[in-house]
Amino acid sequence: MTLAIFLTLAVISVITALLMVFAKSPVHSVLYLILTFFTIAGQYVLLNAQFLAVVHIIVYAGAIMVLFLFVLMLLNLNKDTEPQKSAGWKLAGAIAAGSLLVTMVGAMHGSIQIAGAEQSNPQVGLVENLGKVLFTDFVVPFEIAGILFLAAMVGAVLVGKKDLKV
Amino acid sequence: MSILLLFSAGFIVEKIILISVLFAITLGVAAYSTYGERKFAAFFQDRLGPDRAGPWGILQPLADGVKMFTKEDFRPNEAERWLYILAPGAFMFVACMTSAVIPWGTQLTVFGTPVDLQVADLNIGILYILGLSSLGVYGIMIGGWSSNNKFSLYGAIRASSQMISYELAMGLSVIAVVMMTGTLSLREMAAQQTGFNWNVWYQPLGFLIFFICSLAECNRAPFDMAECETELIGGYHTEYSSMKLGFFLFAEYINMFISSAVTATVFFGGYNFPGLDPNWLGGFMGPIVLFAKVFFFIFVFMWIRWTIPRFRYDQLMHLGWKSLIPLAIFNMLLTGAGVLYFGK
Amino acid sequence: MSLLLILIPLLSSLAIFALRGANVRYVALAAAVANLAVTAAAWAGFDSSAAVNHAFSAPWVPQAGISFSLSMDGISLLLVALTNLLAPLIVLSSYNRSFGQDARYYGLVLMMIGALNGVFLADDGLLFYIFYELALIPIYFICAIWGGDDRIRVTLKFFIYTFIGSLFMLVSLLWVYMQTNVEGHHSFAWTDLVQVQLPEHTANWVMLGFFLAFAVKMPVFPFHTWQPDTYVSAPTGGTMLLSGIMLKMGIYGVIRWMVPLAPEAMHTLAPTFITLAVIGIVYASIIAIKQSDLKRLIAYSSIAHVGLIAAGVLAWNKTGVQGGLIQMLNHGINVVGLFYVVDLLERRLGTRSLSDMGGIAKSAPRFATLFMIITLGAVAVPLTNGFPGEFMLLNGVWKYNFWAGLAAGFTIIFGAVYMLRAYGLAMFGTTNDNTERFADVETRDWIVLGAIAALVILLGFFPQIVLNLTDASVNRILGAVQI
Amino acid sequence: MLEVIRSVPVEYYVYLSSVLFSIGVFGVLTRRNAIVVLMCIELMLNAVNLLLAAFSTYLSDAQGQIMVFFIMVVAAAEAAVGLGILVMIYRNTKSTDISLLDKLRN
Amino acid sequence: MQSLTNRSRNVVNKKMNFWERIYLVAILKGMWTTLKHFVRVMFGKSHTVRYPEVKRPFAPVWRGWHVLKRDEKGAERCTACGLCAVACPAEAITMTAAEREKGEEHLYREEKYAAVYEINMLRCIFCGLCEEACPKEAIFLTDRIVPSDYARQGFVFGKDLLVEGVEPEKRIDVSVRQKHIQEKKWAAETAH
Amino acid sequence: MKSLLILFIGAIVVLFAGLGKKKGLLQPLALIASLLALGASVLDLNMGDASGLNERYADMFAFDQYALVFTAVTLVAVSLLIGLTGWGFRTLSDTLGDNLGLILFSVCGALVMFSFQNLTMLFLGIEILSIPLYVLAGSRRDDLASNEAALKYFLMGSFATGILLFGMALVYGATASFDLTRIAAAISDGQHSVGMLNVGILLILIGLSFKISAAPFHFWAPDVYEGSPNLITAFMSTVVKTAGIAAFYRLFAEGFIGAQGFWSTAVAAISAMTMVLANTTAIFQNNFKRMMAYSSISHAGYLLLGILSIGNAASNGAGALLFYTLTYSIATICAFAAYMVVAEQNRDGSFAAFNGLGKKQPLLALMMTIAMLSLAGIPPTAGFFGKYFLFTSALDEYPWLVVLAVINSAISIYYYFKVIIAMYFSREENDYAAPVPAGFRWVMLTALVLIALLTILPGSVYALI
Repeated sequence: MTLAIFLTLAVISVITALLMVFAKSPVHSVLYLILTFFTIAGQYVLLNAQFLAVVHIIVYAGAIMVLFLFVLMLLNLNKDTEPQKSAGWKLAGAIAAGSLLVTMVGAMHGSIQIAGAEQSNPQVGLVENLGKVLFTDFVVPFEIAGILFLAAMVGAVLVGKKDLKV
Repeated sequence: MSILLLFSAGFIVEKIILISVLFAITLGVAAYSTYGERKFAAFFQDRLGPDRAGPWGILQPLADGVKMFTKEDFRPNEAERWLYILAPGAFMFVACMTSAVIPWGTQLTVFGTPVDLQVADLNIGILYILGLSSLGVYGIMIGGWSSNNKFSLYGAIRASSQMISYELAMGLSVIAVVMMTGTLSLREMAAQQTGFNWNVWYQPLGFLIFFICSLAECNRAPFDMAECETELIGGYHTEYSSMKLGFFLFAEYINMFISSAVTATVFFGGYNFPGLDPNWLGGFMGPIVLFAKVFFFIFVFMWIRWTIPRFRYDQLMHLGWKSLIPLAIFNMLLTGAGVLYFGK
Repeated sequence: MSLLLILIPLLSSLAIFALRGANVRYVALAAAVANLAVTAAAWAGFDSSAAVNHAFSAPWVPQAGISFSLSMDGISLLLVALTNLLAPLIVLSSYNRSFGQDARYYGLVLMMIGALNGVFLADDGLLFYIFYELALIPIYFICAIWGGDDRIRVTLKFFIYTFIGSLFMLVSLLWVYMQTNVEGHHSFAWTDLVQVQLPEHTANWVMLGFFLAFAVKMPVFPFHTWQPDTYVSAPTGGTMLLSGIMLKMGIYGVIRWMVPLAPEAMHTLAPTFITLAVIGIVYASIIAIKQSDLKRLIAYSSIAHVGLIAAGVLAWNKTGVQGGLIQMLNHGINVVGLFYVVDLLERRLGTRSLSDMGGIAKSAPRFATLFMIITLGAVAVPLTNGFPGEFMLLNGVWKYNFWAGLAAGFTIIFGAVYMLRAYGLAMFGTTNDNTERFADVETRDWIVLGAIAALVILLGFFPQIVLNLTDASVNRILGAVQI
Repeated sequence: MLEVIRSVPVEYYVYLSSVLFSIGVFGVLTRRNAIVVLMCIELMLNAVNLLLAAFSTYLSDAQGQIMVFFIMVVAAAEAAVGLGILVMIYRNTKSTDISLLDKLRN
Repeated sequence: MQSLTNRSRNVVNKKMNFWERIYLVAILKGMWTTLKHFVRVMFGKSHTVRYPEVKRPFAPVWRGWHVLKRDEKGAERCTACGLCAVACPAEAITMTAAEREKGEEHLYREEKYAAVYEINMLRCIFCGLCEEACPKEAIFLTDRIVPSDYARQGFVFGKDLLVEGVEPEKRIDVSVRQKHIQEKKWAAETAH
Repeated sequence: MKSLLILFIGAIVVLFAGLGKKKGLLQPLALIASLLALGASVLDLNMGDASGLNERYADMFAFDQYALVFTAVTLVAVSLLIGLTGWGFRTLSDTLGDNLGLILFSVCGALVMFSFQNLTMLFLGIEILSIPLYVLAGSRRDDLASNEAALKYFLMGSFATGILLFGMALVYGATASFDLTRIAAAISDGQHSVGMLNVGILLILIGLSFKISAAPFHFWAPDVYEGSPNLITAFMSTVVKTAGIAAFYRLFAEGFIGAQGFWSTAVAAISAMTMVLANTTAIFQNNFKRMMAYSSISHAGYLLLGILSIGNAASNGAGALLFYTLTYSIATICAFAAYMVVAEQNRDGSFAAFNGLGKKQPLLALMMTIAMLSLAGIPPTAGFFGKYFLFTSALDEYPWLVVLAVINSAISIYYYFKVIIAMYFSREENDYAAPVPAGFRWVMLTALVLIALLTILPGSVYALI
């Protein structure tokens, strides 16, 4: 059962990811990517990481991709103005990515094992558990992420500002 | 708990029935909200409102529905075909999904078996709602964009930026409640507010922010920028007609219903009311109380709509970013201090 | 004392850069003379029996075993003396020319002198390397700013040749350094480096690295291609520095660093090196004969002479090394004199071409005499300073290998041929318009040329002054290195 | 409970992530529209997230999921800045084709 | 300047204090206002009239659809003098005069009559000047509403729509307003 | 940690001062923040845990000696750069506060990268460093080249982040932790999936190579460096590189030391490729900034030699990196400072812009000369010691690589000397000499003094670690 759900989701996510890459219109790409994100959220649920799944939806589907759509729509970029890269270039890209995949999988194949597989704490993905870890062990990175956000915010505002002078 | 473990036949049947009932109720409430809206609008304006279809016009929603179905289904030539069709469906779907985690009551005893009046007790229920409400943007954006009409696009962009902006303040105000109650599950939240021990007494500011944000999230007046007729004709659904338009309108009322339910559950004790045990009447007392609250909030939504003039767009954004979000953060700090001090 | 020799020129060069006045040339001269005085004092206080004199040592990067240590033995003193003897002459000889911004020129010259002193005094491998490279920068600027035609290309070629060469030296030096072990640390001290026993294979590479650096500097055939061009295009002061002192850095490096650090490779590589040196002698001499440009001729003669010195030193026997040392001093003196003469001729006649000269001896007899003396010194006529050096060198090479000695002997013959030919063409024969009006030497020329001529004769009569000075040191260094 | 989850071998998650990651890389290499490139990068980050979540569950260790949150944080910040840059460029060129910007090369 | 009504307010640009700036009080006041209306309607005090079935009485001064009156015998009073057309500020009235033939005395009171009399209801501003200008008391404005139409042509009302019927039951009563006007006049005169 | 806090607070103060239109205060404020942070880190040097604030924070940070010295080095560079902002940012008057604030934020990221003990921190540090820089690279908003630089930098940076993260995820899967010590322990235990670990390390290596622009992942650097505003280019080629390489070293020395047999070959190959590619390409550049970009890439190649010294107890690779980054930073800043003035005189970015500078502005030319000599590593400039320390640190294990590095430094002379040749030996093209702003004078003077000090006492810095 679980395996079947996993495989279904996996197949859908790979297909939609490919469609995302190959879609001519950027808006379609965005929508395919959102579908991919939903399947990934499904995988999180399968992994009993519900909190993660919901946050994933909120952040990626709910915020980031909306931003993408926004920009696409504001700039009205859907016209197929994107000049396609040459076939050779595409082939090169495919070979590069393919060889990356083959190398990675080949190098890992057969040696994938998880060190702590004997421990079993199915509650690990629940929000209480995550909260404890986040606010004890990982509180420093949590604070540091604040700097990151502040910087990104200032940066985004700075970039987005229209020039006041002239 | 993982969803996977729960697959048992009885469980599934129970849930399917519950979902169907809930779905029916949702649609019914939404339908009659349209009626209510028109009726209340009339009352606020010293009018009577629709009163021809049936006694007091009670069949008006049916008539509207029939009209929607029978009108010409028009699709602009330059529209993106599939997205144009997809958008209202997506909007509607997201709106309907949200009701899954709201605890409508404690338990109902039907034929001797207790039935939870909640489709899924996710322990992150409130996040689920926030997540889904953030997805509502897509229907609007896709619809507005795929119509290939600049007014639709403006409407869509306005609506979605408004929703995104207010979602932040909304989330922050909810977090304050979460800090206080110590749970993300709506069920637990409702269970905690027995009697008159409602969260709103502890979180008046949080409630205010939440409520304003839910107005904005539902694209309701005074934040109905998206369909600001004087500027944008009909907003993102300018080009829609027939039942596709109906879906959009309908989904907005569903959203209003759900956000009323969430407001009632999070801040106003859910199915609790002092003196009224939710288990009375075989468990029906809970839903009755909750629905009473929900209807009250729906009324308030309409009341506000017919009282307060529409904001200008920049005012809306200023309110969201410069007032509500700082206020929500302040509220969070306040709550944190309170939790620390009282050790609740 | 050692530190002073470096600091005086370096600091005064900084002062000159800062002063920027028109009269910096006097400051420069004063600094050079002061340095000469310090050298004299050092010589006076020199104790040839001691291993090192006037040692100065301060830790620099103790963690990496680098120290700022200077010391002086006979060989160092000889070269320091050469440097500081020539320094005032070079400064003085530059008075004849305006450099636009004098401060820069004299500052660079003094900087160069400081660096050269550092090279000869350094007792630490890395310090040696640093001074070795530091010497390159001022001479690069001197040549590239005030040089003749095509100076940028020529000087860049010169710079890159020498720099790449010295980088190889650095690698070799590092290699040896990595083998040292003094209380858990590596060390750059000469005494520590010398003690390293390298396997023969490695030693070959190490020596090759050193050799590349020094061969470019000397220069030895076939690494000499930069040299004639650079000499010709450089201003006289620069040429003097290059030929008079900088060449000696290479030979000094061979004696002090290359052979002691990788003696194991001498068996394998020395024959090759000596062969190259000898080929260079013959090759350069033959070309020199054909030259009509006086400066270029001297440049080629310099290659020939240095080839001989290199061959002698590489033979690594006492006669050879001693001969090399004395010849370094003498060649420095002679070649500076010759270049001064060339400069004087060029200044007066506007040309360096031998075909445009002739009959100067008639109009300027005193000049002709001084030129004669210096030429004879360069030709190594007995009783001039060139003779003992060349003799000992030939002797050394001869001891090492008969045929090499024979081939090297050509230097003297060829040298006599081209030098005398040049002298004859310039000084005798028929006068032309230019040379008829050739005025005789002025006071400043008198001082410079006179001093050089005096040295030529003095050292020709008393080579023992030098030989005594270096004798103990050469013994020590030969003893320390077992081949 | 855990047995149910673990009926999917962890290798599958690794392979799935690798495939998604490679698709993202492919997109970055071949597409010219900057927005699509940015989306491909987001896909890569999501492959990472999936991998981390899978490891986290199989290791019974919450760190992996915490890391996912940080990645999300960064993805959001990057998206904001990146899209800001795109809008800025669009103001100047009216295009987001990255190869249009290759004027510097010459 | 003395204000005409007691509802006017002077604009005060004073800086709002904190409570005013958060608007909550003002909003609640507004809500209270609307709620009052709501409650009033809930308890039956709606102003709505179920129109076709129930009609709201007009004000006595209401001026609507013109009528061309007949005299007691049923003859048209209009003599096509054209004073109404001259008086009309909107120039909505046109007419064509004709001479009365023998045997038409019961139709037209004077020898001259309007063969064509048209009022363009789209131009008419219902000012009532025609009424005042008429020397024959032939034209009056009544309390009837001009019906709507789909075409512009339909708003040019000819005699078929203007002249009242002959039968007594088809006569149009204009007495209400006339009486009101008369009373006003008397009141004004007595005041003097 | 103190430095981090000071910088963060300083950044916020500067932001608010910028909002308050206190333009005159901005540069001094930023400078004060940077100098205070520098002071704090220097005071804590050699104190170990004595100051209390400097040890580990929940196993996330370790402000140990290593972190502190690199902090100090970076802050020296940052202070110098801020000294240049007065004139360098003069066209950005309305966003000056934001830009300075972003620079300080970015430095916060660098500090995190020096001190991380956990891959999470490394990742966050990299992002805090990079995100402000994406913006700063495009801070000349109406200039297309600047825009392009921002976009390219952003895309490549995020791409690299993705690769890096995939690597981190695999390492996590193999070792069950993000903590460096626990990763190291897991690797030495041998109880891990070798395949996953190796792929992970390789991907991290690639990601970091992107960040420090090592070949073959350097292709973005020239465009970005050329397009960015001069000051930001200087920042990128100094602070970013320092942070990248320091983090690189810490990660591989403390986390992946057990797998050295696997990655050292890869690092060596990358190093060799970087040096050769960058130097040979740099020769053909006619534009100064492009040349500096390639030179910066080549320096990344040299710096990787320091990584290769990991595990060799006899060599002090960290000290070598420290010294090298310091001298390299100072020289680069000097070069850019001089170039900024020159670019003002002569809009042409090619070497011809320097023609006749030696006559026109001797001091500027002298600074440039010293900077170029130092970059080329010509003795006795401080740059020589940097190269020397680095090369010796790797000589034991990789003699062939050191020889290659030496050959490459020889090649590099060619292009560094192009500048010197233009300055001293070419005729000036216009006689307009822009006055050197006061801030530049001070910065150059300070840099000169620092170079001199480093030349005289290289050991003082080298031995700090």
